[in-house]
Amino acid sequence: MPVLEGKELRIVGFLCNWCSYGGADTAGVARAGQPTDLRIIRVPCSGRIDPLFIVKALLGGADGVLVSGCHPRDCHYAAGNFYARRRLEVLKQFLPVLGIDERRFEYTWVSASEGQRWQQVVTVFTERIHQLGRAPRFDDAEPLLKLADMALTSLRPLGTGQTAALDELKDAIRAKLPELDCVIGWQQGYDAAHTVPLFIRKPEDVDKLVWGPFNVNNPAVYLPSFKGKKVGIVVKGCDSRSVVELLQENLIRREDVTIFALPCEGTLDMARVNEKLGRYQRIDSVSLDEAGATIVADGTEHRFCMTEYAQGKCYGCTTPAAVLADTRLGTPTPVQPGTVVPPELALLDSMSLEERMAFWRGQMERCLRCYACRNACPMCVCRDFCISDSRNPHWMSQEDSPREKLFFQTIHAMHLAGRCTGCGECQRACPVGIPILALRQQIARAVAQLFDGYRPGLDPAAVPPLLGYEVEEKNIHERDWK
Amino acid sequence: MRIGVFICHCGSNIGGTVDCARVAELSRAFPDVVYADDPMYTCAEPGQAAIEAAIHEHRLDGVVVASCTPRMHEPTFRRTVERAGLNRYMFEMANIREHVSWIGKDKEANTNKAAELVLMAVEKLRRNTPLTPKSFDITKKVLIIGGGVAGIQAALDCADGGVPVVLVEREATIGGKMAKLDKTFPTVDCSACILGPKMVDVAQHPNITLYAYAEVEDISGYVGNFSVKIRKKAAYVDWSKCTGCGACTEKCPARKTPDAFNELTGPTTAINIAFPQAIPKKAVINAAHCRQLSKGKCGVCAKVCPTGAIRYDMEDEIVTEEVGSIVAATGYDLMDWTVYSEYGGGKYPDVITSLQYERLLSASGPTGGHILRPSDGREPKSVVFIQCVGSRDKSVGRPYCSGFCCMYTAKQAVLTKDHIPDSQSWVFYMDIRAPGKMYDEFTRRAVEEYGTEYIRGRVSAIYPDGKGQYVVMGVDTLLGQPVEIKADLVVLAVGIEASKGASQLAEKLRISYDQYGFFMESHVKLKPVETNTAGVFLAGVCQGAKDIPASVAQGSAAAAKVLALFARDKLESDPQIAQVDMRRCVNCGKCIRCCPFGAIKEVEMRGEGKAQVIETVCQGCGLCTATCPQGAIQLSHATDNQILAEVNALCQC
Amino acid sequence: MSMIRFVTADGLPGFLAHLAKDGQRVLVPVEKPANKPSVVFEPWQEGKAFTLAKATVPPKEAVLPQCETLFSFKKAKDPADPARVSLQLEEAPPPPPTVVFACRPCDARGFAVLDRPYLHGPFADPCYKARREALTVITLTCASGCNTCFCHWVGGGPSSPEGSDVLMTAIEGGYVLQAITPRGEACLAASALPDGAEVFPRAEEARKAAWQSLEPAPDLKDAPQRLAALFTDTTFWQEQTDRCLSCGACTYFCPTCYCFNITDEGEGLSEKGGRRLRSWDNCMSSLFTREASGHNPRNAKALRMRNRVSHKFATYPENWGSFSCNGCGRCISNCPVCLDIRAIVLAALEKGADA
Amino acid sequence: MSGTKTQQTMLREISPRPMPDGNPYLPMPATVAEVIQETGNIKTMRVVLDDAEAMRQFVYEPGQVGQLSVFGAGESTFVINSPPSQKDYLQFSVMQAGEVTAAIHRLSPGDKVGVRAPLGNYFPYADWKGKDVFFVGGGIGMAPIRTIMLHLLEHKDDYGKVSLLYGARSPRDMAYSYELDDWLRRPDLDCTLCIDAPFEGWEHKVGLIPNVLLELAPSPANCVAVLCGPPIMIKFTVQALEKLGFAPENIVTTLEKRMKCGIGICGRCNIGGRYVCIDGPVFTWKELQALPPEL
Repeated sequence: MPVLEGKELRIVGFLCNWCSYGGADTAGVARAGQPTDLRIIRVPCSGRIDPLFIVKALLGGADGVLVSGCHPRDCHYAAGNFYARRRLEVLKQFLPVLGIDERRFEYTWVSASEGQRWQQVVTVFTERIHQLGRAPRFDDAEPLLKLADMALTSLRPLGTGQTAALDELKDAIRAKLPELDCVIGWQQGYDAAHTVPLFIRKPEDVDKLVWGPFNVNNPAVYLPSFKGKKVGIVVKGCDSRSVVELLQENLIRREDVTIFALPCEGTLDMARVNEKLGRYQRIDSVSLDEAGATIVADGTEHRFCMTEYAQGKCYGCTTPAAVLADTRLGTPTPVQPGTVVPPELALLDSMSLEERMAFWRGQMERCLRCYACRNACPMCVCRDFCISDSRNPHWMSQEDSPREKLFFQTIHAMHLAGRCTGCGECQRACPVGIPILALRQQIARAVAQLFDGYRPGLDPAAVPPLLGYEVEEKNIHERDWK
Repeated sequence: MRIGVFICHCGSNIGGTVDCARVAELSRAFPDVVYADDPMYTCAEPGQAAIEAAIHEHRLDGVVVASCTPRMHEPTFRRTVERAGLNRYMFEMANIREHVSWIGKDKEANTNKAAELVLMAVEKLRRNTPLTPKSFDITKKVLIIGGGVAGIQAALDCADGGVPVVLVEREATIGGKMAKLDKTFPTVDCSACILGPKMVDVAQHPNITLYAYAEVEDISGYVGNFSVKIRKKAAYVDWSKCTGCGACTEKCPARKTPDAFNELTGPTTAINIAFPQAIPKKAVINAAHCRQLSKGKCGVCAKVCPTGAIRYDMEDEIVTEEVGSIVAATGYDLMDWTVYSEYGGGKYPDVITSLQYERLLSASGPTGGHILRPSDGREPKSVVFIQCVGSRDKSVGRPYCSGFCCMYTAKQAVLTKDHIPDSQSWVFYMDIRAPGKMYDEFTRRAVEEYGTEYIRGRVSAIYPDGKGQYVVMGVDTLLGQPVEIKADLVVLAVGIEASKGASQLAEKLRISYDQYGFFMESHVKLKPVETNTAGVFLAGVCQGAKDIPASVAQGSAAAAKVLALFARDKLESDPQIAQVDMRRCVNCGKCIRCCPFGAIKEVEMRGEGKAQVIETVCQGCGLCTATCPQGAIQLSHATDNQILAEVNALCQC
Repeated sequence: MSMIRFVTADGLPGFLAHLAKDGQRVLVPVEKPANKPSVVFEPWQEGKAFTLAKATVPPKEAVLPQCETLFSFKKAKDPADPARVSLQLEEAPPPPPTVVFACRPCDARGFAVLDRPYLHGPFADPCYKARREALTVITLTCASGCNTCFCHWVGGGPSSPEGSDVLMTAIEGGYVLQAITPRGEACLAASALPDGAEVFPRAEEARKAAWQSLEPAPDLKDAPQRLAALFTDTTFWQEQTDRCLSCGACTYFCPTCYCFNITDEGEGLSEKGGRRLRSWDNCMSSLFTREASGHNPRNAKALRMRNRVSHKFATYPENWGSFSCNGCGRCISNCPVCLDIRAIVLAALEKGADA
Repeated sequence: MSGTKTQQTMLREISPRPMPDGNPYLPMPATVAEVIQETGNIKTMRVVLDDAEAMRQFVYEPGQVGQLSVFGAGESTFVINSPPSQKDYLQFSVMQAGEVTAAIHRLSPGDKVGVRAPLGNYFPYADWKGKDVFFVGGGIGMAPIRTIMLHLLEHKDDYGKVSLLYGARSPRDMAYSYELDDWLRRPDLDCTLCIDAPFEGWEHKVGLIPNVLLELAPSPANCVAVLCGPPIMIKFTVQALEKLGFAPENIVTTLEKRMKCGIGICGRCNIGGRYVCIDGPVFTWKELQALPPEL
């Protein structure tokens, strides 16, 4: 039903049954007058609230969303609100990257006896939403396309891995191969300027293994499908973080996986490489030196310096060496301390909320919903049961609207909260170059900020932040409702 | 579906500010609604009868009532639709009273809002499925944690009701704090005389299994079927042989062992029986102070024990008990009052706690019932009592009232005069809280008959005057004058806090606790004994400050709850629980990891691991549903599709 | 000889403006700036920048949109008896006349591949038919091949006219436009472009040069039989699909993939009504054939790849006499793991030859 | 191989195929007339087309299917299991499995639905004239058997002996239970019922369909076997029939695949180059043997 024009705005509330819904009842019994905008959805516990309900509401036309649960420690279910607090806070920090004003979403705690507090919360929040006015609608945004600045300085020298101990690695794989179903690595693709994943099953396959800046694919994506089998995997530093994360989530077993690692000196941004190569019929030669690659295509020479043409993620990479490995050959180059804001995230940071919404509106138009982003993601473990194409639950329609497409990216990003290792395969896989990695990076940044610099994929034994809680959260603070 | 909608006027409660007829009219346009009406009082008998009639007449298979809060009448209307042959879960409510008519004055806005709430309820109901509770057997045995007076009462009442009881007590004897008291207010009768027989009853009751000197290690399961691991701590004495004769304690050379039972007011021996009336009356060796156990040489007790009960190689033992219900009665401890540096912070030997004072008053205490100063063994002539030490004091994080200190302070003042007729007592107080039966009269007696001086005000400093007395400086806020008293002894009414380890136990029990560690009852007023975990009940101070009569009452109340639970042969589980779509589950284990109740387990299905909900354990919080990325685990009656339908009813721009 | 016109490079916007008059939708390739730029077809408007580069996304959407409303439904309740509901179905409005401008010969041949099942099967698809009948295809011939395309393996070529109404060939100074069909003739005739018969030989030369630049093509005529013979060789299919991620990039970027899904959205009671949607579907997804019971005849990616490759190179030819792959190479260039359908077909041929 | 000319399609021609307004996607509005709860998870819907004229004109052949729409939930394919002589309604029996079937199960009489029918081919009963026909129905597979069986019994003179073996997991899983007495009594039908495991009060056969079939041992001479049921039952029943000497061309069955368009385009119900929605659902075992093994 439409809102009462000129009188009300659309405000959706999610209240836990035991405390806040009771608090709202108490306010009612006390005839504590409140603005009429709010519509309350009763849920058993604030822990029941999937943050995606809130995004769904906000993208669907809600001007504000208010969540309220039991005070920390008072949860009817002992700990539901502790989990909710973390998830909702991550969401709050995520919304702005979509171009949604985070003030339009709030969560708080109201007990069943706090009728007065409830009245205060509703009144203050409704006033706030009226001050913000009707929320800008995603569908109405004027598409805006902007390019990220790729001129970046790396935290370590980037190279092409010329001195990597590839031959020793091959020997090691040959030696281990009899015990393994297969070893995943890289081989040359349809031409010398492209590599593709390699599945070594026979000793002669080992010779196909290549190492170098063309090895962009993250082989960890295949590991869960080998569950229960003995499998080897050759990893770059970033790939190893995905392996660690899969171990942490019990999707693979440590004893089943043999990890071979060489230190990574960076990989090429094949999007920009292909763009520069342009349309060509054949590769004449590819030669690598320490600083980069020289590709001759149809007689024309192209030079790709690693400092200039590396993948965006490589500049800020702090794990050139595998985090976890069984066979580790060579020494990685040292990493300078510091951080590099990833290029697309930096671009979004520089924009206003309106521009961000317009940006995504413009970007998502060309999405074909091929789900290469999802299927290339090593952490997308739902595989054939993604909620993007199910009717039960029916989170998404098959419509091709940019809003629906952005909502899928939000699902992906939220599901990756505290799990995304930033391997960037989602964005690399996107055939139409939508900079979706930025959404995951924003989530990762929020998670790191909130949970003591937590970075996924470093410790197989770590408790993922959104599957745990602290009774007293160091970095999450209750808001004032004065 | 064929849905009927009933918009209740609730007299003028709703009808006054909501156009109910209009809401009913709007409802008729909602999907699957085939009937809508606006009765005056839906919950009244004619209103309910009208619902039943409409179900029959219009072949309804779902009903929405828009009226007061579902927290009030949801069970009522569920029964109504059930009487008419519907499944009771094919029913939803829209709260248009507390959330609409009572809080908004604008009739147009209210009417519109009410209609939207009805639409949301309709959209949710359309996705409801009939649910049937499952029944399961129960183990009719109860675990009572804590052998203080509340636990004892609960144990005896349960046992008398024919229920086998497992009573677990952390200390070597039951009795709890009450066993340490000399007399009890307001009757000033002997604590041991009234508690002692109850303790003996516990020991002798055929239905009670007592594990003293034991702690609860782990609890799994659910109402009706808990499995409890109990750690029997090593006493180094084989209790099956120990007769409690006391020969060992007489000969034990380690005579400077701190005496916890006497609140450290005097030393005891390393092998010890807490007090003469201890139940069980068995010796325990304090390993830290036993020369044999700490240094490896002594062995005197083993030599003197006539039954050969001493076992230096004893280790903790874990026993498992299967029970159907649990009563937590873990009581309290005194807060650490040494944070009050103005009271000496524990440096002054004659500034003691009220519980220590009880031991000095007690005939079984270290002084044989004579009030003697700890420092020099002199009889004190001037005694100052300070109340609210660590109660109602935000500066030390104790904003709550400890409840019974006013009364025992009056009692102790009275007893002081009885023991030392030429003594004078002063009481510094904030307010006198004496609301119980005969309580106010008792405090008056302390003042009027025993000459106790009550001074309203706080003490700002205590310091020794160097001549064996203490200067107590305070302000009489009624007179607005500073007060200075020379005291021989200062007794602090130290505030209480939840007993040590209460929060850890709460987590084992999967019950909530407040920030001070007191266990949360299900409802402050209406469910003061229940917790939010079915089958777990509370008794005594573990739930909040209360005195002996209240603790006993709650012990009996908890027992009544247990007996009521066990009056049935089978229990029904709430069917509003999570369910796993096995086809969608990829066994990532996230639900198992975060379920607060351990209600999800991994099972094997056709060679693949899958999550499975243990129906009787699931409490229906839905945390798993919000956690499962592929939506494979859905909480019945709050499924993703139901909440999405409610969101979509509102947000379809 | 067919109608020939000439347009200068500068004259293209004018020509587009002519095409776009009377509300005709003119889809032109537009470059989307990004680190990985892509070229998509979008409606042209005055002043809109366009490119003549080969599009990343084929113009299939002109006839088979990503998602379209097959019909909408509205339910109305009788206020007197809310149990009485009336139902109204509304077909989608007729599509606007459309020109696809500067697609490539492989794209145009895609329309021909789609036409067969959509127009010539036992049932003609009315939505497709309406769009197709309102479509004019102006195709830019290719000057060369590229690393991933192979149109000449599968019966096409850099200047194949199949599916096109007008062929457009770049020569120095402009473009030669050659009408292929009566619709193309009408289109050119209505334009004010000058005759190009004089420069047509230069276009023919350019086309010939393009043909000559291509590597020799392998003979695929045995592919249908070889693939059919390999149907039960699951090891072969497993090896070929090891690295496949089961995403839909290959199918959604394919100008000839035409599978779709049908879903309903909305209840039909609101103002907006409910809609029955037809949206692209992806045979590489496990969901595509998974039945409600959970049974799935193609439950492994190898089986799905077998179906996709067989459809293009065996069963479509069996039903329609022509490969349904046009060799545009988009499935290769857009695949996140560069899975190469050429290599699969060649391997099948090779394997069959061994046997 | 290039060329715009379409080669002669090998797809089988189907008739009759009346389509409203020529748009094969547009369902005919219809109303649920009756809902019969057959078993715990099977309901039968009797549906009447809203356009009385269309209802009167509606013709179909036994074995043809229809797409039943619940607007908002989607549509799903079911065989029309009332015999073609039944002109008052179309009958569909629906086992609840997915979202659409769940929505169908929520329907009550009076609810609006949509019907796209008839679709697909039908039983080649003209070829069976003068022959014995042995029907085997397993579980919900009884639905297509019901329509062709009732149709044959209406024209009994054209056929030899008509037999039915109907099996289900238990008596509770047996649809059309209200008709079974009649079927058992009919002189023109030799009806055998069986369930998988013993059940209190069950007076008929106990055992799996293939075993009961071997026990009954119908003669393959001049006999056509028609079987419908779950894939696993089909597999073993065909083995049993082959053991009894039935030739592949005399074994007729129906296939089920996930379908969407129902008109041979959307691409998911194919087995090799055949589409179950237009080339099926009825196939002889011989035809199936010629197709790639992808069931």
